[in-house]
Amino acid sequence: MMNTGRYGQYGGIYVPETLMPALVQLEREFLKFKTDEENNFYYRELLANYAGRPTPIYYAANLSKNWGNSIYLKREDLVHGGAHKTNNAIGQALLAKVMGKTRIIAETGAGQHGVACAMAGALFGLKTEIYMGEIDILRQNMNVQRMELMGAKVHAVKTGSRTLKDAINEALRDWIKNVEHTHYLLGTAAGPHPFPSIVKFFQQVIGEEARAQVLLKNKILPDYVIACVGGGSNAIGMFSAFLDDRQVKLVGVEAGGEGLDSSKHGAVLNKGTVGCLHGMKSKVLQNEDGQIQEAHSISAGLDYPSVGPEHVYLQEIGRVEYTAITDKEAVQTYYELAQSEGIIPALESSHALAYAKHLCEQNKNISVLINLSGRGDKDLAEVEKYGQSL
Amino acid sequence: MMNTGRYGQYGGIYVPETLMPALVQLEREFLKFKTDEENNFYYRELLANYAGRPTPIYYAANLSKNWGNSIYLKREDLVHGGAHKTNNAIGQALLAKVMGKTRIIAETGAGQHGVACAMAGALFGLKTEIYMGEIDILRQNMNVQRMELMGAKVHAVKTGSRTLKDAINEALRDWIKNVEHTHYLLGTAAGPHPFPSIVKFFQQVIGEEARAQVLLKNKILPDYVIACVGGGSNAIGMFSAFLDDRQVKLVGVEAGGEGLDSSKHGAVLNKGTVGCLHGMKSKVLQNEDGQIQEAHSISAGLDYPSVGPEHVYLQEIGRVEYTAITDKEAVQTYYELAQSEGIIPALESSHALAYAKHLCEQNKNISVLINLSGRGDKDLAEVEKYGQSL
Amino acid sequence: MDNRYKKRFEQLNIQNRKAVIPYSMLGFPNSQQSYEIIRQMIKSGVSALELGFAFSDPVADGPIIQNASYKTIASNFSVVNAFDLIADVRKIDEDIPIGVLVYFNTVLSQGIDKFFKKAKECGVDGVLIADLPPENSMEVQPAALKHGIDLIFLLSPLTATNRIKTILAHAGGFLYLVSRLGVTGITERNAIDDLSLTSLVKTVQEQTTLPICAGFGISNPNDVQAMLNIGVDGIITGSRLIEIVQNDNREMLEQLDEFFNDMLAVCAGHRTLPLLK
Amino acid sequence: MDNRYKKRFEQLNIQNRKAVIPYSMLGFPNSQQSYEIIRQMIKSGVSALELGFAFSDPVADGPIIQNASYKTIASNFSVVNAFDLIADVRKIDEDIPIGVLVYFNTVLSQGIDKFFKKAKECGVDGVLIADLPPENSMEVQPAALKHGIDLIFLLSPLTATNRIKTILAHAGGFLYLVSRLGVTGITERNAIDDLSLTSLVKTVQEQTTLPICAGFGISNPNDVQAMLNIGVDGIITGSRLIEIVQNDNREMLEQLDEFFNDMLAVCAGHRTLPLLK
Ligand SMILES: Cc1ncc(COP(=O)(O)O)c(C=O)c1O
Ligand SMILES: Cc1ncc(COP(=O)(O)O)c(C=O)c1O
Repeated sequence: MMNTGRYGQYGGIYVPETLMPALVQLEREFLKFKTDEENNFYYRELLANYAGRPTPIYYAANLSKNWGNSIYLKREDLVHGGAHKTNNAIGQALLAKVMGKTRIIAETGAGQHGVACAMAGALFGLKTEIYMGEIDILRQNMNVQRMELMGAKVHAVKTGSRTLKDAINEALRDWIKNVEHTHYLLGTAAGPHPFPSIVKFFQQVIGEEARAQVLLKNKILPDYVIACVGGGSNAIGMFSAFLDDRQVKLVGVEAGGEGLDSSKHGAVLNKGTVGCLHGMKSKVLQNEDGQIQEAHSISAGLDYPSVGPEHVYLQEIGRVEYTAITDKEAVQTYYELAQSEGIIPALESSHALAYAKHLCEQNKNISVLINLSGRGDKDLAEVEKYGQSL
Repeated sequence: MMNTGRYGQYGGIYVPETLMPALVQLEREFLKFKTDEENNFYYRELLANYAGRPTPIYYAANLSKNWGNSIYLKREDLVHGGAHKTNNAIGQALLAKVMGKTRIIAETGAGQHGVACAMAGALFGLKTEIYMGEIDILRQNMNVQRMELMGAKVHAVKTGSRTLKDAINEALRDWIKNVEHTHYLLGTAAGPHPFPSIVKFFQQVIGEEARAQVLLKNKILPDYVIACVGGGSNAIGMFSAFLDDRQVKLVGVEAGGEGLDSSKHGAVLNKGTVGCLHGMKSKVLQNEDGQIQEAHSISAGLDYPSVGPEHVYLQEIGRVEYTAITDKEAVQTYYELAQSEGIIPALESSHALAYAKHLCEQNKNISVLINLSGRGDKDLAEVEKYGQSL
Repeated sequence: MDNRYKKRFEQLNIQNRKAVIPYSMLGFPNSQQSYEIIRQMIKSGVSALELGFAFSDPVADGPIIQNASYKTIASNFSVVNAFDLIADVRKIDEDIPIGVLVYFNTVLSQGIDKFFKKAKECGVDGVLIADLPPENSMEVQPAALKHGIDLIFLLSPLTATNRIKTILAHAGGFLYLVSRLGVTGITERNAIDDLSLTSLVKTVQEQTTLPICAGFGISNPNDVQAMLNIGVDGIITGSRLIEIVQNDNREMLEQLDEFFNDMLAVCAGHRTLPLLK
Repeated sequence: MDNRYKKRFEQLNIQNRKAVIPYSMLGFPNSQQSYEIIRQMIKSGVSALELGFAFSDPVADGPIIQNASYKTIASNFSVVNAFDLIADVRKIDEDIPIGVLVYFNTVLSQGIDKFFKKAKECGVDGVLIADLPPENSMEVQPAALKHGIDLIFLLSPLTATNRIKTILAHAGGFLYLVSRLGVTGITERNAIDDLSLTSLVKTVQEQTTLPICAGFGISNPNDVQAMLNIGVDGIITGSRLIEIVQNDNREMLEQLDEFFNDMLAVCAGHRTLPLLK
């Protein structure tokens, strides 16, 4: 391999031998792809005309007024499919095609990545199979229907916590078996090298666009840039463009679930410890014996007991602050954005919004750029159920 | 009034006296609005950063291959809210605000216009109430949830056919009662003057963008431009830019329901006769006594027994051809686009797609631009139900 | 033959009485009863008749008349039946002014000229097309003139001063004052709104000799009194009547008689009611 | 003390026998039975032991071992318990090579040095970390060396020729040949795949004297024979064993004995089975 894929001590490759050749190939082909003009042109063209990029940044006048500070939303909710996941799915599906693979598999939590893969699979004529936890299938049923409609096969994962973590396990097992003709289209900036680099590469467009747009609009960078962190793909895609802008404070928002003092949350960067899961060294939620613990979040996309390795590094060097928002706060902010701006945010994104609200309560005259990573139509039933349980 | 709002003999104003002053005011304010730079700038800015315009045109490579001709899709499915309806809702809500109205009401069929109004109502701080047929509430329930989430009140209309036609009746009745502070935000290019002109004005952006985009891409205009026709707003928005391009064939596609020979369809331009409904002279589905007949379509947005008056005129002068597609063909094409391109079209838009397919079966080397007026997530349940009933 | 409206309003004027014009839907609840109801009106001594054609999409009407419309259409009572019924009614009373209330699509679907011709033949004096504003009245004016039928127009509380002239230029028979915002139906009246109507009525009366009759939401003697107080020449009442018919008990005709008599009493000045708040 | 793997494979070589290495999960189905199962292995005369630590996310394992892992963890059988059990097993037999199979997070969570130290103390000879490729073995190499424990590595049918060298540079004990694509478990073997393994085995044998044992999907004497035919020095069998344990009837130990004896018979050359298609 060209590269060990490390962010500080985090990242790397920790997989059974059978997968090594595939990861070696993937790194090689990805490095070629990155500088291949034709493929990059095709990718950019698909982002524009298929996925609907660039997405705008929207100055949320009502929210700004209510919160007493300037709020900008990067509108990834407008991407085809309804979330940023499409950026990565199209990119990797193209890469898979270039590598001569005929089948893609993927894990999905909220179903957004599954939908994005089903789309990309249809677009590129790749057989598509999606692993999804049984619990997530229940709470994001509409997305299951969408995947199936587009010809993808959805496997209900009944092992472990029956959520995203176990869907990744099953996808890895499938890959181990079918590695020759199958590309594992990982949906977040996690997993073994080179996945974190690949996903970051395909999501960087978020930050690149947003930085240029905000400068064009305001001549000055925002004080804060905020994104939610599940595996960390939308956050790294957004943050990457601002890492060198030292004056811009970057905040990643994790799933606080029922509170960081409870056992029900997904706040890996806040409460996890260093470990190894899903092929990478990173932080994980685990007990003393290294058994991985179930994460919890009302938003399926943040319900993951590990996190992309670069985030652990960015936390360690102090460049990004990671914080958490509870289910309850996220749901409240979901309603608040819908009713004040007519935009229904994904529950995942609602975490980032809710933290911005806190920030606005404590600050004056700040400008905040929030990555609205997806739309929240998929969450209607879940939010209603949550409301009833209160 | 400045204008009688006629397209040939069609259009005009046919409303009870109580509404006349509101229509006079609306025409006056609309004419002012059209040339008001500040308001237009604000509108364009919202279209860009709130609604996500311009929407791309996408060359559907797989569909083109399968159908043996060049297929371009204008991607109104990517507009915030999921359909072209948002273009008009934002525009009229701004107009309502300018007129000092504090409340908007609207009819909705597929729920897309209701969602767009709920969004616009939230955005502009206008009290929003939506009339929706009881049957449509059942078949487009997700959209009802979205409207309510954004703070709109949804009234179930239980009169008549309990679909779009009756929702318009109820909205008109509400308007008659509350006309002083309420703007009736009509969702399609129908109704009394000046609504057809207003809705056309706000939807023209579709055709303007598409024409420029297709020229930029191909240097040459498409042979065909196709749009579905419910009330006719997405079609007129698309067609308007091409009316003077005599070489471009324009085709509007109506709801063929269970077939034009059955009594269950919504093909007003094909099977209707001249009449007067909802404040306009147009074609309508009616019996010998002028009683309006129920329309039928699997797609709630095309389930309307009249049509915008300009379409009747364009049909009469032979500039646009109007044809129809059955429920079955529409559902088939819904699946076909989802599986071949990873794009789930609205059932409404699927009618336009299905006709393009017919056209491709009979032609070689043609290029076809289809208005993909909305996304089809809202139709998942309906399509599944239809499949089970086969 | 003299204009029946003109004659009737002159008579009323001489008698110092105001007009009571009940509205009934032709063919509701069925052909026979509809005839009996209208006959009862005449028997009770109402001043003129307002007879409605059922239409599938009556946007100016509230639930009561909507419902009557749907039922009438569902019973297959046709436009031809409606005209036949009017002809039968005309036979009962040669002098009573008969107005019909239609939506424009009913007229269009018959053919405009044919509709007015037929109306005339059946003894109709005036036609009010609920959704035809005076701006478009040239579409029916020739036929109306040709067949000697008055076009009756609506005036609403919102009608701007400059539109009154347009309306008066086309109006015949009487002016139908929509007495409040909203559709037909039974709702409590609002004294403030009624007050603001007074100036409208005055403005109109300065410009025309046509009588003004108020309708929409007039369903009891108090409403009638309120309207008389603002200076109109008569009232039109519809939804309450249909409500009585709908209840459809044995004494329906007696109840109607009583209802008409109450209204007539106020309009004859026999009873003066205090204005309700 | 001499390297037990080396000694044992030399003995087997002299006896012209191949190794039978059963895999068992420590603590499954419970601490006591787990001990008895392992004691039975030794009694039945297996060549070496492969003992697994339960892990919550065993991505290299199929449903049978996954399930055993979940149950073991759910029973609160801890890493400390596992080491204690190994120490007890070592007391039964001083000579049998004991390997442990872990996922890297188990090692990390204990602390790498502490894990290897503890392993040594309990009598472990080799450690196979299922998700630690040789590229990252420097993370554990110092601790392994320090405590005199062999690192056992996987070879897969897809391992490219150029990676074999990397693997051999770090490997000790024996080489664990993953005999087919996929996770652990019981599936019918594919003769074509087995054939293609032959050349891999040859290539590796040219570069090392380390014995090669094949695992994954070896669950009956036929599978064993197929593996012996391609030239390996022994076999590892796991899922079938756990299946027998899971059925948990009275004669479980006898069944296991029979199972081991069948495998041992093939490996002793007492029975030669035809290759199945
Ligand atoms: C809308 C949305 N936002 C955020 C996430 C979290 O993933 P990540 O942290 O990789 O962006 C998801 C995952 O499904 C998602 O659907
Ligand atoms: C997606 C979509 N397309 C088309 C229509 C039909 O309306 P119109 O003919 O006004 O474009 C609707 C109406 O709801 C719609 O939602």
